[in-house]
Amino acid sequence: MSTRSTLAKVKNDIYQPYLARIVKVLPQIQDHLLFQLKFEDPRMASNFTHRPGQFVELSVIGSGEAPVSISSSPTRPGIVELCVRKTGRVTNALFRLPLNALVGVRGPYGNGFPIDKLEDNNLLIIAGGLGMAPLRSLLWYALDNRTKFKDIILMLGAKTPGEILFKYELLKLIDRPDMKCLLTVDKDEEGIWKAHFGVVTKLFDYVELDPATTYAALCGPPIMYKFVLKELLKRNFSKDRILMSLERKMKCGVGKCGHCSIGYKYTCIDGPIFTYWDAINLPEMVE
Amino acid sequence: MLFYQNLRRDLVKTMQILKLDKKNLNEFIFSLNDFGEVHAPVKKGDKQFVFSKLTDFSKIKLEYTRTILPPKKYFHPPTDTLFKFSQEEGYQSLTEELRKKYVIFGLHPCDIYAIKILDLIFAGEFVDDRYFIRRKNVAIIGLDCIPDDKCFCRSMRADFVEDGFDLFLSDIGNSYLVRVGTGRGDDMVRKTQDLFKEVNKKDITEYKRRSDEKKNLFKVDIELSDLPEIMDLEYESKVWEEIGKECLSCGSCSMVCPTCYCYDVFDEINLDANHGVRKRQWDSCLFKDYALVAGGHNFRAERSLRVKNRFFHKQRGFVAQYGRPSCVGCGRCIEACPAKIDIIEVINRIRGAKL
Amino acid sequence: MVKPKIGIFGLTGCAGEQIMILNCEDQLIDILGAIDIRYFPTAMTKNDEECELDIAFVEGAVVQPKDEELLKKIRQRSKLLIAIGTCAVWGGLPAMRNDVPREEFLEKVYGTKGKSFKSIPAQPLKNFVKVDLSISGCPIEKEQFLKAVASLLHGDLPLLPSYAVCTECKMNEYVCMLVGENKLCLGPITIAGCGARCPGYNIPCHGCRGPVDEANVASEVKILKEKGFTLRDIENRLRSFAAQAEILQEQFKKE
Amino acid sequence: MHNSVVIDHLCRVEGHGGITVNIKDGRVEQVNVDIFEGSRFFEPLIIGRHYDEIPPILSRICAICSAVHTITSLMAIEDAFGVKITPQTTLLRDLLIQGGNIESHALHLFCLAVPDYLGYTGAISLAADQPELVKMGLDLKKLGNTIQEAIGGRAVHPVNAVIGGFGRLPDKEMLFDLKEQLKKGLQQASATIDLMATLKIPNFPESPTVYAALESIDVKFNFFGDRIILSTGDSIDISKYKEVCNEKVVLHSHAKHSQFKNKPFMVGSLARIMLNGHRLTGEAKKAMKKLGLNSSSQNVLYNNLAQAVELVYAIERSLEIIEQLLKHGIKDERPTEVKVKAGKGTAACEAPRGMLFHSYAFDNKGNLTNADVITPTAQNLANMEKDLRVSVERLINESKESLSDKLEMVARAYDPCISCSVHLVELNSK
Ligand SMILES: Cc1cc2nc3c(=O)[nH]c(=O)nc-3n(C[C@H](O)[C@H](O)[C@H](O)COP(=O)(O)OP(=O)(O)OC[C@H]3O[C@@H](n4cnc5c(N)ncnc54)[C@H](O)[C@@H]3O)c2cc1C
Ligand code: SF4
Ligand code: SF4
Ligand code: SF4
Repeated sequence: MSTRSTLAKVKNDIYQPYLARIVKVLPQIQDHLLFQLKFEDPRMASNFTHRPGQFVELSVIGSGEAPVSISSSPTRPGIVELCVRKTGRVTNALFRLPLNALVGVRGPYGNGFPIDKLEDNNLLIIAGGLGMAPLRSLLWYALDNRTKFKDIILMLGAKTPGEILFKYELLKLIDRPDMKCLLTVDKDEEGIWKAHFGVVTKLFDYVELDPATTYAALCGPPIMYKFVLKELLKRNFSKDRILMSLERKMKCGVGKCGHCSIGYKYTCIDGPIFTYWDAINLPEMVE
Repeated sequence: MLFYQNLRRDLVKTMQILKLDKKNLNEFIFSLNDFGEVHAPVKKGDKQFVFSKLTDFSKIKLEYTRTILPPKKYFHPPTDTLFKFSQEEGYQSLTEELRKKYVIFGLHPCDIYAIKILDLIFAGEFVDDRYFIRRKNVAIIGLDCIPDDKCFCRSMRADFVEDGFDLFLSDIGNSYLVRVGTGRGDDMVRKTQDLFKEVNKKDITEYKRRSDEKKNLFKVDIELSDLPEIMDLEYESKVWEEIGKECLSCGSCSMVCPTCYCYDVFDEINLDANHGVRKRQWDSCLFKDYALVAGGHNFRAERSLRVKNRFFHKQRGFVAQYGRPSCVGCGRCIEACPAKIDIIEVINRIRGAKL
Repeated sequence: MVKPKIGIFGLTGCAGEQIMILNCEDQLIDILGAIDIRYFPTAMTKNDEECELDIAFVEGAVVQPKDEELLKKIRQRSKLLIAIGTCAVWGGLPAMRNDVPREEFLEKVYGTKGKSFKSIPAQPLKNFVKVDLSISGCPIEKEQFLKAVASLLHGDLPLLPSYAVCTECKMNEYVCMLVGENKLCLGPITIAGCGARCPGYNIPCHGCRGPVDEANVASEVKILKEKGFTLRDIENRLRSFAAQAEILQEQFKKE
Repeated sequence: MHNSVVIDHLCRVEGHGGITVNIKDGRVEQVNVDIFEGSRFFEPLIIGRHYDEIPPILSRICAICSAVHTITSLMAIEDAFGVKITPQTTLLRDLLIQGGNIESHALHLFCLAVPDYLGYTGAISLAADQPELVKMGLDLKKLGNTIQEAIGGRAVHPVNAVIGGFGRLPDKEMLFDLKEQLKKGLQQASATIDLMATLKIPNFPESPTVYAALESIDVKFNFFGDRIILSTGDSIDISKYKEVCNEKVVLHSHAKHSQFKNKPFMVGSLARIMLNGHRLTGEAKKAMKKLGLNSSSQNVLYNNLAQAVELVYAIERSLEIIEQLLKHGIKDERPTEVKVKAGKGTAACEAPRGMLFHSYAFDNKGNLTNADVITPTAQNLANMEKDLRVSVERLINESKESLSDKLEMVARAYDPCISCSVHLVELNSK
């Protein structure tokens, strides 16, 4: 919990965005860009740290603010990486900005993954679509602290190879001996795809999982949750060992504006990472 | 040990109760101007009331029932400009007007209670300083009241308050009992010390009599203890759909509720396409786009879900979070709803009570 | 920065929107500095009839083939087409009685000579072309227009309220005309943006900005009936400004 | 020499109109002012409506004269039901109308007419060269709007003026504030007179003209009246307004034309100054003299001068009204109750562009059975055609471009409010 609010509290205005410069923009798949940001204030740049699964509130000056997961790992400080999909007002405005433009950043917010609990366990990361954005932070955190974790497995599903976020980075992981990187696509029109085909749940056939020593971390579209959860429960995963990142509309990110509340939890401060147990006990949480 | 006993005695003394003759009230209120701009309930239209800057003593309506907007407007205004911004300078906090001092005279217990609830929300892990700076600069003078047919503060355990005010006035006939709640309240009293008298036995008797009498004036009684469970059990109740048909999503109930705090945040840019301001503005969970996210998915697309959410959050979710409902039973939402959706009736329906 | 090319057009209406634009007296000079007005016949001569436009603001309803022609031409030459005013967004007052054949009106008004005039039922722009943004109001609110222009200059589509007039009415702490005064107020189903102007003057909302997205017209009608208004009065008021709105048409069909 | 001149779209007038001139063998054959603004059929639309819905709907006939449309409509309804209004309401209505006049005249002078005389295509290009001048015009225009907002609740389509009174009354602070602004406005209006005095006004459209206006109800110059007076010497009660505005449908236009005793006539600022100008007092009186307006002016372009005089008048009148209101204090009056009965009512006001008539009939439930609205622009169209014809005859040898520019100037001098003229008139439904 300690990392969460130290930065914002410095100036006593929890809504204060701090200026950060877009130092690099890396094209991902269509309408998704990876932005590398560096805080203008050098102290901020060196002090900023986060927990995988946390997010920031990103301001495009004049257009508004939106929550975005931190895609970089806290093990690689100095630069904050955000992978953003162009979808509405703020994100469109972000895509219009030139390199070196200034944006506002505040955070990190949210609970993030319970790293202390995950350590010394097997880690099963299951991603679909933009879900890889927060999970990438977790993945690299685990890989950079390889000794602290047992087996690390990544399962990722996409429609086509062209729609895999961080594709080249992930393809390189396939050959890594200290983890299992399973990538699957529904179809590949170009016929060059060498990894798996089919929905992400099919990847369960390629792994052996011990539910007692494994944590599953999920992030993806609702439909993915539906099938993956079924698969995990079938394998006797405790509901407490299934961690999922949930999405809700957010305005403040700090538990005040009300938008992300579900029942009596706020997605922004009590989440966005919830155990499956928490999730089913919240009305409306799982569709 | 003795030291603590003495201190305790001092404390009791400072939490004093005094008496103010009604004929001295105006003079007392006038003196409050030294503590901030005095606001009090005045009439608006033929039947309604609002807290507004006091310009004329004859305008104060001490017998008001409830104001259109609750006092939250002083701490969490309908629209609040948070920052000014530009590409070059980023976001700069705007704090000047937070420092203005007010004295609000005449808050009823439910409204004071509601402010205490807002305090919980704006505090917590992330403290909303904008709220609390304003909060510190507003002195609160409570006033007891006579419930009408829409008041159910007693059911919501907000009919009496022990704290949350600087001073609290209770009508005992020709005078008021004045409870001093804070050091600032003490300053206020000491400033016009001559206006105040000691409380005598008779006053106490009269206070107790009136207080008992008030308890019997409530026409509504809701059982709270098992409400959360019942609400969970009735989560799928048809009642929600029925209310969903009536609800206009006009937002009136949320605006007037003393404990509804949701807000939207947006940037407003100037014609130079660079400078501008970031504002927040009251929002309502009853609005269609309240839970609508980019890409078009709406977590509460149906009106019935949104109505349900409002009642759940007030009477169920808040209990889980803070141990009591966030509704204080002020009756404002009942009065404001054009469709006559009545929170008391809804609860009774959920309970299956005959109506 | 290249100034965006703007056209301000009027189809059939009272010119209220164009007048409101000219009413931005304090900002007019700034606006002129930021945009390149190519077409605005109400305010200038020598208008460019052909050039490509970045933004076309179009006022008024389509009530004759000439309007339709002009509108389609505007669409062709403009990147963004913005409907301004209730006539352009909803059809407005002229669309109040589209159920009556135009010939009947023409004859009533011009007698037998009426036949030589062409008239079609009054309709909003969206019935003919794609509309990128709608700013309603009869007339539009100056503030809203200015904010819209500023947003557009910044590259964003403006944010417009999607909630009802009641919300603004309450935020301004006005006395409720419907609940308190039993007046025929359309605030609960009318889109906000005017700051609840009318209730602020103790006048019930006539619905001049058109309905909110999800207007619960049935409930509104029920409330008004309970207050003693006749269906005729209620329907007349609903018809005044946005009779063509689907959500209202549904209601008219019910009765 | 050319055969025809067509001005497709009259610019800097409000609404859509054009001018077609046919010339054959050096002779002017036909001059038409075409109004191609679409018909909105206001009167038939409102048949059957409850009386209290009429003013807000008919206000929408025209944005720029919406205040005076609203007031005239209210007055016609009050006439039908015999509703009496208080002196305070009368004053406030007058003030609202003056706000409309200030706004309308300032807009027309600075954004539309003055650029003509100074050789600009409009206020936009004028602003580039003479920003102070345009700024002054905008300030005056804004003053008019501030009054309309304060009293009417909105600059266009006022909401606050209702049958029997006002929804909300202005408070003292508001009036004090207006007073200060009006004082500044009066100086700017005087400066406007100085400017107008320097303009060279050509006389090509000059020709014998019949003027018509309401006879001021007061000994002083005024925008209200019960009788129509004409420069022919005729005087007619407003209830017989049809004898004056004898409207006929013409094929080239969606607006009807008015003629009195088979002659076109002119209404508006110039007509008012010609017929009632001797009642002016104060600065306005001086302004009239300074601009050389006298009862024999027959040049429609002088209408712009008359507007400038009225700009001064409107500000002076507003100040006078505010003084009176402040003197007596604002009384907390509620609108007079209406007792509905079957009947007819007619009212007239001087709108910025001239006489405006609203006439209604109601059944005993207060539902409208008949409506007739005659706007000043409609009354002026025939006269405008006459002036255009005269101008073409005199300018026939000029280049096509210069001719059409000058014809536009004539049309604009009338300050036509085209959308106003094309709502329709006269309807007898049984
Ligand atoms: C915890 C969390 C992490 C996220 N991480 C990422 C990420 O890494 N990359 C990414 O591209 N997107 C992410 N999103 C989604 C992202 O927030 C929305 O796509 C974004 O808010 C859209 O903003 P907009 O202004 O472009 O769209 P608009 O539709 O114009 O939205 C307007 C406003 O509504 C709110 N809003 C709209 N959609 C959402 C949403 N889905 N979630 C929360 N608030 C919303 C925001 O305040 C936004 O500014 C995340 C959302 C959450 C809740
Ligand atoms: S929910 Fe209704 S009764 Fe309860 S506090 Fe809010 S407004 Fe008052
Ligand atoms: S007056 Fe009309 S707009 Fe205002 S709250 Fe009441 S119903 Fe809504
Ligand atoms: S209150 Fe209603 S009628 Fe009045 S301006 Fe607003 S939307 Fe129009």
